[in-house]
Amino acid sequence: MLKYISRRLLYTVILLLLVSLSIFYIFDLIPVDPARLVCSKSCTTALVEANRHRLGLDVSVLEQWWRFIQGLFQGRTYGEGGIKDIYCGAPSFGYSFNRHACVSTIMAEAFPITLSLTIGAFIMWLSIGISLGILAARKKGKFADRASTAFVLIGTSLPTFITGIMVVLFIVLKFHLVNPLELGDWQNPFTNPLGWLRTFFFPCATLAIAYAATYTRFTRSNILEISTEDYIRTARAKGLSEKVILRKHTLRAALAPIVTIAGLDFAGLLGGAIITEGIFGLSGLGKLSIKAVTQTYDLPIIVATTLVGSAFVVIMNLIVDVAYAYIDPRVRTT
Amino acid sequence: MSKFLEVKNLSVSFPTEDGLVKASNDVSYSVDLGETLAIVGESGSGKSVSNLAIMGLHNPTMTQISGSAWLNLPDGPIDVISAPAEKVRRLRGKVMSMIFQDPMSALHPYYSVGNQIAEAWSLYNDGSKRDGMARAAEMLDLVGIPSAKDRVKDFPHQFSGGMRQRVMIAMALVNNPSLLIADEPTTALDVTVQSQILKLIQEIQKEFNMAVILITHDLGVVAEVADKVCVMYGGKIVENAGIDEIFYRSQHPYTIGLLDSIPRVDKLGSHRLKAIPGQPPSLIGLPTGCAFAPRCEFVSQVAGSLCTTQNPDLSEKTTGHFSRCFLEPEQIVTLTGRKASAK
Amino acid sequence: MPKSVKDAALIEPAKIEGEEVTLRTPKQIALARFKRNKVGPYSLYVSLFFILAAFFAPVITHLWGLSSTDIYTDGLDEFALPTGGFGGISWQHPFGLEPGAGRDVFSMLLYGSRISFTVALVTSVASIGIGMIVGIAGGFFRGRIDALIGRYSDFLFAFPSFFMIIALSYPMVDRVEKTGIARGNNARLLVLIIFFVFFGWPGFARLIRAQSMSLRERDFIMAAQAQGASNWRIITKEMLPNLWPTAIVFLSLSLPGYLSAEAVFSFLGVGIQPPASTFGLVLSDAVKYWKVDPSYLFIPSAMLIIIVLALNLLGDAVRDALDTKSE
Amino acid sequence: MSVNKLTSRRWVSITAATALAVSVAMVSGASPASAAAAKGGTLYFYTNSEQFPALDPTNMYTGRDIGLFGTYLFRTLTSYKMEAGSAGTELTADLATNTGVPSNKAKTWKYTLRPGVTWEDGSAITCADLKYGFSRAFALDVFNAGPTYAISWLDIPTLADGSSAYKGPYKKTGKAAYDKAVTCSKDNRTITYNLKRSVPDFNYFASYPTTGPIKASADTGDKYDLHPMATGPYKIKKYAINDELTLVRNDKWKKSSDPMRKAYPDDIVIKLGMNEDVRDEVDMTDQIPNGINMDGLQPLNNIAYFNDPTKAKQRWNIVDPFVTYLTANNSAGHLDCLLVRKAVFFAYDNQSLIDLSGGLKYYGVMGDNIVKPNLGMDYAPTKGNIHDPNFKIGGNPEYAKTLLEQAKTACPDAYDRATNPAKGLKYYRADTATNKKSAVLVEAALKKAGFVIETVYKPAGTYNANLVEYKSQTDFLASGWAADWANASTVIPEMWGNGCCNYTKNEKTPEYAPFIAKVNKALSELDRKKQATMWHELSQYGMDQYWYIRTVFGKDQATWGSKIGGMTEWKPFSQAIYNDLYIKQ
Repeated sequence: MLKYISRRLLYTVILLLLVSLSIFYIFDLIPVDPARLVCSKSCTTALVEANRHRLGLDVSVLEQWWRFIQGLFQGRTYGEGGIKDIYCGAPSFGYSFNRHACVSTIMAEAFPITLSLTIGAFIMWLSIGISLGILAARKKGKFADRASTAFVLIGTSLPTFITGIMVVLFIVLKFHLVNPLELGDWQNPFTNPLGWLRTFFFPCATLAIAYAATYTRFTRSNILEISTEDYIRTARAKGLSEKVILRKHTLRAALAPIVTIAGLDFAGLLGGAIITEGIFGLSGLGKLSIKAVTQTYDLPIIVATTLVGSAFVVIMNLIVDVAYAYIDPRVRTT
Repeated sequence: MSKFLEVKNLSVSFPTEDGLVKASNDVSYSVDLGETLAIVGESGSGKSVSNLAIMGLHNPTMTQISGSAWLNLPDGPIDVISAPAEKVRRLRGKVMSMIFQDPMSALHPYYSVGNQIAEAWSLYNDGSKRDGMARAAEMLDLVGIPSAKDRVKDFPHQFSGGMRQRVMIAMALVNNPSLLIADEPTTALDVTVQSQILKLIQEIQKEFNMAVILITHDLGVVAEVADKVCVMYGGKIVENAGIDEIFYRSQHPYTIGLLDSIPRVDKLGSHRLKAIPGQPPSLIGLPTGCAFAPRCEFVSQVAGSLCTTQNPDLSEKTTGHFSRCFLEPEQIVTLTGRKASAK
Repeated sequence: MPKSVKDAALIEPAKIEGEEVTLRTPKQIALARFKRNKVGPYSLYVSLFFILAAFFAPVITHLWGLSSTDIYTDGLDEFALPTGGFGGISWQHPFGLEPGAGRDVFSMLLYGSRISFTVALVTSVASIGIGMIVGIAGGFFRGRIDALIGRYSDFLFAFPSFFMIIALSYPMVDRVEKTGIARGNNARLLVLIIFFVFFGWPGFARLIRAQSMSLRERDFIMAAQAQGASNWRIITKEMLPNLWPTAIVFLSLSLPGYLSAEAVFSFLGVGIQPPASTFGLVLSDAVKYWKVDPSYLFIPSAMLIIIVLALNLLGDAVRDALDTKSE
Repeated sequence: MSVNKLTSRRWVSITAATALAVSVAMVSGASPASAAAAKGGTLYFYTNSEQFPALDPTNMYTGRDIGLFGTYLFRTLTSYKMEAGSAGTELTADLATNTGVPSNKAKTWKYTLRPGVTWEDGSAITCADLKYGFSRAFALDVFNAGPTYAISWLDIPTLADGSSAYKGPYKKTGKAAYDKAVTCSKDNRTITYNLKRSVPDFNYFASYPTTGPIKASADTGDKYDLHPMATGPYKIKKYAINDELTLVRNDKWKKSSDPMRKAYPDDIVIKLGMNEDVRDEVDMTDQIPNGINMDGLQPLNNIAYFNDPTKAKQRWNIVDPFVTYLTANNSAGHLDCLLVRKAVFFAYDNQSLIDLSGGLKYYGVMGDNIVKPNLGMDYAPTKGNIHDPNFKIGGNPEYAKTLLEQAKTACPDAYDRATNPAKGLKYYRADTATNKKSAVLVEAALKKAGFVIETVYKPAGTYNANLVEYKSQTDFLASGWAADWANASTVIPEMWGNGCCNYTKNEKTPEYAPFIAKVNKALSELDRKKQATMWHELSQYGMDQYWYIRTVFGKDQATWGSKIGGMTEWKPFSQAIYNDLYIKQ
C-alpha cells in the first residue's frame, strides 16, 4: 500500500509539473500583453519593456516556468531593477501587482473561505442527496420517489446564478436573516462558530441545491441495483432486519462508488465556486480567479489558482483511490 | 402431521403486464428432520420459488402466495406463509437457513468472511465481537477450511468458489438450524468440488440432524444425497417419491427423460446419452392438457389425445409414489422396457 | 398430504423466476419496458416537443407573424419596460416582450433554445463518439494504448477546464475567425463546442473503457475470438451493440448538463453573444429585471426547468428500460 | 483619463478626473442638513467593486476617490471648498497656508506648509515629504494610473523617446534635474515648483492627491497602496480587497491645523465586493440605514427607487461631469467619409439606447457638443447634428439611406465597407451585460438604414487598457470624458488633438492640420474670454466633421440609507460633500 501511494505521489507531482508547464504555454499564446495592460497612458516602448521585465515576462516561457518552480521552493524577489524590491517567501506563487501582495498571501486568505464553503456544501449535498436517494429507492415508484426526484431536479436545472440570487433576495434579505454588511464576512469557525454558520449556511445551501440531484439519483439507482445482488439476499436469509440490511449491507456497497464522484466534485469546488462566491460576496478562490482571468489579467494569480485547482483534483484523486481501497477490499489486494 | 416441514398447496405467482405468472402451482411436499428432500427440475420449472417463499425471501409487493408451509417447532407449529414477516425473519438463520447457487456473489465483498459469519451468530446469541469471530473460526474449521483461524479475517474474493460455498454453509449453520434449504449449491462449482460440498452437507446433516431441501437440476447430485425427490415441471410437481422409486421405478415420462440424459457410470460405454427433445415450456401458448405433452414421446400411447386436452392429476401410482401422468405404472414399464431393450 | 392435486388453470405466459423465456429481442423488451414506465413516454414527448419547436423556430415564428430580431419598441414605456401586465404578454407576444430592447420573448426563446440544443447535442454526440473510440481502444487492446490514454485523460481531468474555457475563449474565437471557418456567433459556438468536447470525452471514455474491459471477458467475445474473428469484427459486431445502451443513457443525461453549462458560460460572458439569445443569455439578463418584470425571469426559468426535467426523466426511463438487471 | 461610462455606472469605469461645474446643476431630493449634525456612529459605504483602483495617492485619479479620500485620509496643498453650491468649486488652502503663490508668469509656484500638520505617526509633515511624494509620479514603471501633468509641466529635460529624464525616486537617473525643478526652503516648510511653461491652473492640480506628501521612510513602493499613511482625520485600520476598508480616527490629527474637516463619524467602513442585486435590494429595503451606495443602482432598480415617494429624501439625480460619446474611426479603410459618419449619426436609435439605460430622466440627454454645459463659458450650443431638421431621436433611417446613397459615389470605399455583407462595420465593445443589450439596438437601427455591422465583444476587464490597440481596428468606440477642471483645454485637445486620449484617428485627415493649429493657438491664449470663443469655434469644427458620431450629456443618481445626514452635492466631483456626512442619532 505504501509503495502504491508513493508511486502515485510521484505520478501526481509529475502531472502537476506538466499541468503547470502547459498553463504557462497556454497563457503565452493568448494575445493579451500584460506588460501593456499595466502601462500608463504615456506609454512608451521602453516602459512596456520595463513592465515586461518587472512582470518577469522578458524571458522564455520555459524559463518563466522554471523560475516559478524555483520560487515555489526558495521564495523569490520580484521587481528587480531599482524599485523597492518585493520578496515573497517560499512557497512563492508570484506577486500580484494588481493586488499589491504576494500571491501566496492572497491565496492563504482566500483558501479558508473556499474550504469552508466547499466543506459545508459537501456535507449538505451529501446528506440531502443520500437521504433523499435512500427515500426514493425505498419508495420506488411511489409519490415520495417522484417528489424527491422532481425536487432535486428542479434545484439542479436552474443555473446557480438564478438559485443563488433567489436565496439571497427572497430568503436571506427578505427575512433579515443576515445583515447585508455581514454577508460574506469571514468568521473563524473555531472561535466564532455561529458567525461562521451565518456566513456560510446559505451559500453552502445554494451549492448543495446544485449538487444534490446527482447524489440523489446516484444513490437511488445504486441502492436499487445493489438490492438485487445475491449477497443482500444472503443477508436477508441470515435473518437480519431490513434496517440493518440497508445500513450495513446495501448502503455500504451502494455508496462506495459515491466516494469517487464526491471526491472529484469536492476537489473541483476547492478550486472555487465562482458564481456562488460572487453572489454571497465571499472572497474565495473562485472570485479571485475569475477576476484575474476576465478582468485584470493577473497572470500570477491565474497560474496559482489554476495550479492549486488542479492540484486539488489530482491529490483528491489519489485520496479517493486510497479511500476506495480502504472501503473495497477487492481493490486493496490487487 | 409430524414432519418437520409440511408444505401444502403452495402457489406462488407474479402479476406482470402480460398476466399472472404462476411460478409455483399448488405444490405440496414435506421433509422431516434428518431427511433430505431433493427438488428437481429444469430452469423455469418453479423449483426455487416455493422455497424462497418459505424462507420469506420473496418480494412481497410483487408476489401473490396461497397455501401454507408449516414448521413443526418444539413450541408449536407455525405457518411461515401466513405468519407476520417479522416473525418469519426471526426464524431465518436460526430455524431455517438457505445457501445459494453462486457462492461468488452471495457473500458481501466488503466484509471479511468471519465478520459475516459472526454477524449471523450475534443475531441470535449474546456475545462480544470477539466471541463471534471465535465462533466463526470454529464454523470455518467445521466446514473444512484449512487454517480457519487465520482465514476468518480474509475477504470473500480471497477464497476459491468451493471454499466460498463452504463459508456460505458455515454461515448458514452457525445457529444450528433445523432446516437447510440448499438452492443449487454445487451448480457453479467444479465437478471435483461439487462432491466435496455435497459430502459436507451430508455429514453436517447427520451431525446436526437437520431437514435438508436440496434444489437442483442435476439428478446425479440427487442420487448422492437425497432420501426423497420431487420432480417439478412447468411450475407443478410431476412426480414425488422416494429416491429408489424415482431412480428405478420412475412413473413420469419427464423423469425418465431426465434419467436418460445423465451419464451413468454403471452403464459406461453401453449407452448413448439422450436428450429430451424440444424446449422447456416457454409458457407462451401452453397447450391445454399436460405441460409436458409437447415433448413427451408417449403421448400417442394415451387414448383419445387426452394428453393435449386434459391435465392429469398428481395421483398415487404405487404406495408413496405420486405421478402426474395418464399412463399407468404397467404401461410405463412396458414402454421403458421396450426402451431398455433398445439400450 | 393430499393424494391428488387438481390443476387450476393454464400457466400464464411470460416469465418465471425473473428469467426471460419469451422470444422478444432485447430491443423489443426495452421498448416495452419504456412504454410501461409512467414517466418515460411523457418526458419523451415533452423533450421532442421542445427540440422540434427549436428546430422549426423560423417556421413557427413566421406563422405567428414574429421575428426574433425585430424590435417592438411600441410595446415599451419610457424606461424601456414592457407596457401591459405580465411583461407585455398578449396574443401577439405570447411570452411578452424583452425589457430594454423590446424583442419578442417567445421567438427569442425558440431561437435561443435552438442554439442551446445545438451546443448540447453536438457536444454530447461528439464526446460520445470520441469517448467510444478511445474507450474501446483502451478497454479492448489494453497495454500501452490503454496506459497512454489513461495518462492523457488523467492530465485532462487535472486541468482546470472551467478557467481554461473562460480564459481562452476570446483568443480562440479570434483564431477561429482568422482562419475563416466561421465568424461571430458561429465561431463562438464552434469554440464552445470544441472546449466542451475536449474536456468532456474523457469522462465517457472511462465509462466505456471499464465496460469494454468487462465485455472482453464475456463468453460471447471469447467465442468470437475462438472462431478467429478479426478485432474489427469483434468490436463492431460484438462490442458496439452492447455498448450503445450506455451511450444512449449518457446522451440523455449529458444533454441537460450541457444545456446548463451553456447557460453558466453565457452568464459569465463567455460563449454565445447577443443578438443571439440562449437560455443563459436570457436568464442572466432577466435576473436584472426580476423586480420590475418578474414574468421575464419566470417564463425562461420555467421553460428551462421543464426541458431539463424532461430530459433527465427521459434519461432515467431509458436507463431503466435498458437495464437488464433491475426488476 | 478616458472613461467607458456607457458600459456601466459602476465607479471603477468612471476613472476620469474632476470637473468644475459652474453652471446650475439640477439637484433633486438632496437638501442641506436640516437636523443638527452629530459626531459618532459608523458610516458605511458599499460597492460592487472588489478593490479601489488606487489607494496610493500617486496613483489616485478617480474623481470619486479624490473627493472621498481627500476628505478622510489625505490632505493636499490645496483643496476644493467642502461647501454646497458653486462655493464648492472654489479652491482653499489645506496643507498649505494659501492656495499658492505664482510668479514668473505662473512658471514658478510656491507653497508654505501650515504649522502643526502631522502624519498619522505624529511626525511633522515636511517639504521633503512633499517633494518625495511629487517625485513618485515620475516612476511610471511603478505607478501608472495617476495624472501625468507633473511630468509634462516640471522643468526637467525630455529624452528622445518623449519620456522625462527623471525616472522617479527609485532610480538614480535624472535626480539632479528634479532637485533643481522642485526645491525646499531651509526650514523644510516651503516648497517651490519650477515649470517649463506658464500654468495658471497649477493650484488646481495641487488639489490632486498625487501632489501630496509621502514620507520616504514609510514608502513601500507597490505595496504602499495597501496601507498608505494618513494625514487626514482618519487612518486605515484594515484594507482587505474584496472584503472591506475600515477607517478609524487618526488621533494625531489636530483640528487646530485643519479648520475645514469636520470628521463626524467615529468609523467609516467601506464594504467591498457586494453583489449588485444584493446591493440594490439593500437600498430598496433600507437594510443599511447608515450606509451609502457608492455605485448607483442598476437602471431598472434605479427607476423603481426613484418612483418610490418614501425615498424622496434618500436620493438625488444630478447632471454629472461626463460627456459620453461614440468615436468614429476616421482613418482610411474605415469611416474616412463624412457622409457615412453622418449616415450613422442619423440612423442611430438614440431614444431606445437612452431608454435602455434609464431614460432621458436618469441616463442623460443628447448632447450637441464635446464640451458639457457644466463647463460654463467654454460651452456654446453648436449648429447641425442634433439641431439638424432631419435628426430624429428614434433614428431616421430614410435620411441615413439618402446620405449613404450619396456616399456611394462620393466615397465608394467607405460605402463598400459599410454596406458590403462580406465586410461590414466592426464595433468593438467591452463585454458587459448592458453593452450586450444595447448592441442589439445599435445593430437593429443600423441595419434598418442599410448598414452591415457586427459587434465584437472584448473582455471588459482589459478593454480600457487595450483601447489604443482597438482604436485602429474598430470602426467605433464608445467612451466618455470629464474635464479635469473648468477649462476646455482639458477636453478638446485631449479628445480630438494630440492629447492623451484621441481615439478618432483623425490625424491623417485633411481637416486635422488646420484644427490642431487653432488648438495650439487657443492653448496659448491668455485672455480667458477670447480663449472661450476659440473653444466654441473648435468644438463646432469637430462636431461638423462628425469625428464623434454622437454625444450624450450624462446624469447621475445617488441613493443612501435613512440615517445618513448631510448628503449635499459637491460640485467638482458630483459626489457627496463627504465632510458633511454624519449619522442621524
